[in-house]
Amino acid sequence: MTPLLENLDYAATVVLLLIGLWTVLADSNLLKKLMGLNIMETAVFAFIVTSGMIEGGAAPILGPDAAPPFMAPIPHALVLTGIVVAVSTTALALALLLRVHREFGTLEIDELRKRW
Amino acid sequence: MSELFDVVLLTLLILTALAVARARDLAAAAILFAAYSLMLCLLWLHRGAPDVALTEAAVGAGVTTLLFLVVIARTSR
Amino acid sequence: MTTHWLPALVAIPIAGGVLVPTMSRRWAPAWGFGVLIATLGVALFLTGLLREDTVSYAVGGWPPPYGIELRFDVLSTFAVPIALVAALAVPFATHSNEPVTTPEGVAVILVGTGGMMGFVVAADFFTLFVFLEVLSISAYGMVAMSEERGAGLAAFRYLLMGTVASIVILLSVGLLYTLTGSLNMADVGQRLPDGGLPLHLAIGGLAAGFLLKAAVFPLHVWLPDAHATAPSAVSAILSGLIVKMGIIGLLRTPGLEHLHELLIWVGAASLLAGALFALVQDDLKRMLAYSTVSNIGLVVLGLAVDRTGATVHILNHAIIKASLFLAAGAFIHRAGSRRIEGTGRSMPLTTSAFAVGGIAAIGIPPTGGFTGKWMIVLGALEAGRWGFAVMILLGAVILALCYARFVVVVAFRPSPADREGTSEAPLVMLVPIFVLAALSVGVGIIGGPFAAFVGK
Amino acid sequence: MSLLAIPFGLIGAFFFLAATIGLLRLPDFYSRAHAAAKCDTVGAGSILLALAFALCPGLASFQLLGLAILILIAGPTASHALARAADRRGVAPWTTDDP
Amino acid sequence: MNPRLAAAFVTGLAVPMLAAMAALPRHGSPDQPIHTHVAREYIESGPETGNLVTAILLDYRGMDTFGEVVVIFVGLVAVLVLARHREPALPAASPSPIVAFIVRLVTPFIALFGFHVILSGLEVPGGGLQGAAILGGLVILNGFVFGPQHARSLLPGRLLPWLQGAGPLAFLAAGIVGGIATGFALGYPTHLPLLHEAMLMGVELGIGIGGALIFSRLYLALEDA
Repeated sequence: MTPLLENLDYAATVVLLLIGLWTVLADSNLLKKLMGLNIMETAVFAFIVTSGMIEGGAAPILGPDAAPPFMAPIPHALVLTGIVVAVSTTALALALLLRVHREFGTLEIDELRKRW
Repeated sequence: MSELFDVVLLTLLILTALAVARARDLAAAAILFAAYSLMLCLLWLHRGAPDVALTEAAVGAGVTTLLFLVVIARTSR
Repeated sequence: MTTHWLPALVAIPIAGGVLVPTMSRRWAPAWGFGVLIATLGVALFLTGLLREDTVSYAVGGWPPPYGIELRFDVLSTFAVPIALVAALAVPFATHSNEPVTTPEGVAVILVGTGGMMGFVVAADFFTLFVFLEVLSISAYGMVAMSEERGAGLAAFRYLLMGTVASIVILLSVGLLYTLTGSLNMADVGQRLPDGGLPLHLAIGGLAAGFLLKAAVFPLHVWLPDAHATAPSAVSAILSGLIVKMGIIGLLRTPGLEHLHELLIWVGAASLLAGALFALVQDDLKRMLAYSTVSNIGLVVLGLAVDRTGATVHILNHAIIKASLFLAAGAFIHRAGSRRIEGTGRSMPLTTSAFAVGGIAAIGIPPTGGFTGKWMIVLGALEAGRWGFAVMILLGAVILALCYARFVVVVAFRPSPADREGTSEAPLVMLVPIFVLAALSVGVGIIGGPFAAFVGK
Repeated sequence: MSLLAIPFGLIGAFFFLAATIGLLRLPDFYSRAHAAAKCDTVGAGSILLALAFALCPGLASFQLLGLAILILIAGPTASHALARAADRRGVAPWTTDDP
Repeated sequence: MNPRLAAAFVTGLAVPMLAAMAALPRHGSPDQPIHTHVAREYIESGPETGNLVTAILLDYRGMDTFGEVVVIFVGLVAVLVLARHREPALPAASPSPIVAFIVRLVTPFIALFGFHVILSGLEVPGGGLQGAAILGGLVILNGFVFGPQHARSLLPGRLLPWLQGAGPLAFLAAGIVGGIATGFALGYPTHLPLLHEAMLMGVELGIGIGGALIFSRLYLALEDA
């Protein structure tokens, strides 16, 4: 067991994740919900990058001047893939929102409920 | 125990995320989101992940924000 | 055992999908159908190999756990219904005026199929996540193909909840990686710590994410709108195949036995709630969507008491539900709207196929729906949970009422005066419906040996 | 050479401070944008120059010089575009008649 | 969802999650499993020089990167299905001469930098995707300043359907070539250095060019959906 203070960075990513989740659940604007989703995604990326960190480590770029220890490189590769997935989800969601706006004239949940 | 730099940056990140969550003006929220992404990019550079930082700056803060702005402009006129 | 057809199973539909936008509108459906039939051939070949040994492939020549491993095991036999249903949906959609068979539409279906193939053969958690995203994004796009008012909103809600599920799954994969240092499924299973809160959070997160993707009550709220507004050919793919991916993900989750008690209750709630919601629907496609929620509940319950039965049931239900949605699509196509009373009077072939599908969905022997359901009931009795066995039978009775009601509505209600002279569905619709209806009976007849094969 | 870094760094720091105070204290959009633009160009430019001197000689100092030129181009353009957009939207400038 | 209910739900989630984070191995310490298992193998037996992250993306975990380029491809195609009802995009309001001049001035430099990032990913931070985002952002910038019509004219017209799939297609080609040379799909023939290098470059260029076109078309589709 390590106390939470030692894992402060992990704790911060959980806070970011929950802020994003709160926006997704509670905000009344669909675009804001999408931003909340993006915050959640980046929070998970931050968690994964943090897990691959090593104290006093160097970036995983090998060469004559570089000396171990290196940061674990796999989390970085995973996060790169994750960022791309996130942007393509966001783009599709934005296109869907344009369609919603064309059909109903609003992106506010309360208004949408009335015009459904 | 994390360094002071990390603590300050993480606090700022959380505050910016809260500001995004609370902003009523959509364009302001989008710009705040870009600021949030750039700060995250700084954090990752500090964590020894320059590749991730570059991608976040170009994709997260760049392309995503621009797409958000296009849609905000189109849905508010 | 290794064979190059295993990566080809993923690569063929994706390559086909990437190339469709380069062709003219006329050739897109034929190309899509051809590519999917080729994929079906590969899937059948790999299933045949499986009788001897599990097929494993180290991508790039890096042995697991260092590289990515693909593995064709019993769960991966789901590749056969994936290829079959997707292949039949493409010609079915050529008559609709929705953009399913435009080059872009066919590309979405092909790439989505490739994503599902990657998902069922992935033996690495991150590969599983990536292909889950490929198939999910295709699914959101498929819902949005509908021209119906509100389909955009339904697709957005689906996207929102689906992405929350993906994020939770990614976080759990990250936790597992932090705990074990590995991403390969078998390796993670071996290196898992004995317990502790992070492990429970990881397993719980994976289960929650996959249950959300599988639309289990009360996380099902996105499903009825999405599945009912989508074009019918697409609903067959969504309801028959894509929600099952959540179940396959659950079956791949390590340490699921910690959660059996939760799964059994969630499954039972979903089973009954789905059936009851289905009973009060006046729209055929919404009824079918809620019946999917009910069946998913049955499978989740089955995961806890009899995994073999659950696996058999997702395979059967894929075919049954696809045939039902295609039949519903044929009625709607001929009626010209969602008001389909009496359409079946002039469409005897489609109506009989629909009735056969309904019988299979209820689970009356000798149809395919029976085998899995019976195994799960027996499993529940064996585990001493006879209350759940009763619930399963009760759910079947309620579903029987739903299907009987719609057969009556379609076949015996007088049709509105302005719609005299509707005729039987066109051949490209009829053939897919019949192939699937025949299979939903056929799988039941060969059910015994099939279940023995799955159980091995 | 690296001694030159000290005055430039101080100049940069001073401009950043002044621009931040301006950003917080000035009355309307245009004057605040003006202050922020100073911060971008003179402040960041001087600090980049200071860093270039500190790392001189080497490849990094040339890269930093390039960065300074880029900022010198991009900063004013962005401020100009912002101010113009505000003007088009009808944001009125502050005058001494205002309270 | 009701904001109060949501707040209660989120707070309820916070407790077990924070407790689990506290129970994780301390981040940054070199003896946690993440550093002692697979990653160590990559660092010790991987390439002698260069960017290890790119090596992992293209080689050890090439299948994931293939999935990644397929994800952005299918995102674009799904958006194109949605954007069929197109209204011609409005021309941009006449741009300020200063902004127009500066954008014209920097465009070639940014394009050059984008290609540099794509091709130098094997040695320094960067790679196909980052370069793609820079090039795509450049097209979007031009669209913001001169209007979407102008941005569209920057893209190749007839070749577009082929080039937007360049990422997956390059991967498929590399998969087949590598399969013939090494016996494993997506294997890289280290015994043939020239072919090895050509395959890596080809895949990076495919991701970069395909990705840039996808980002640009996503913008255009949103602009005139």
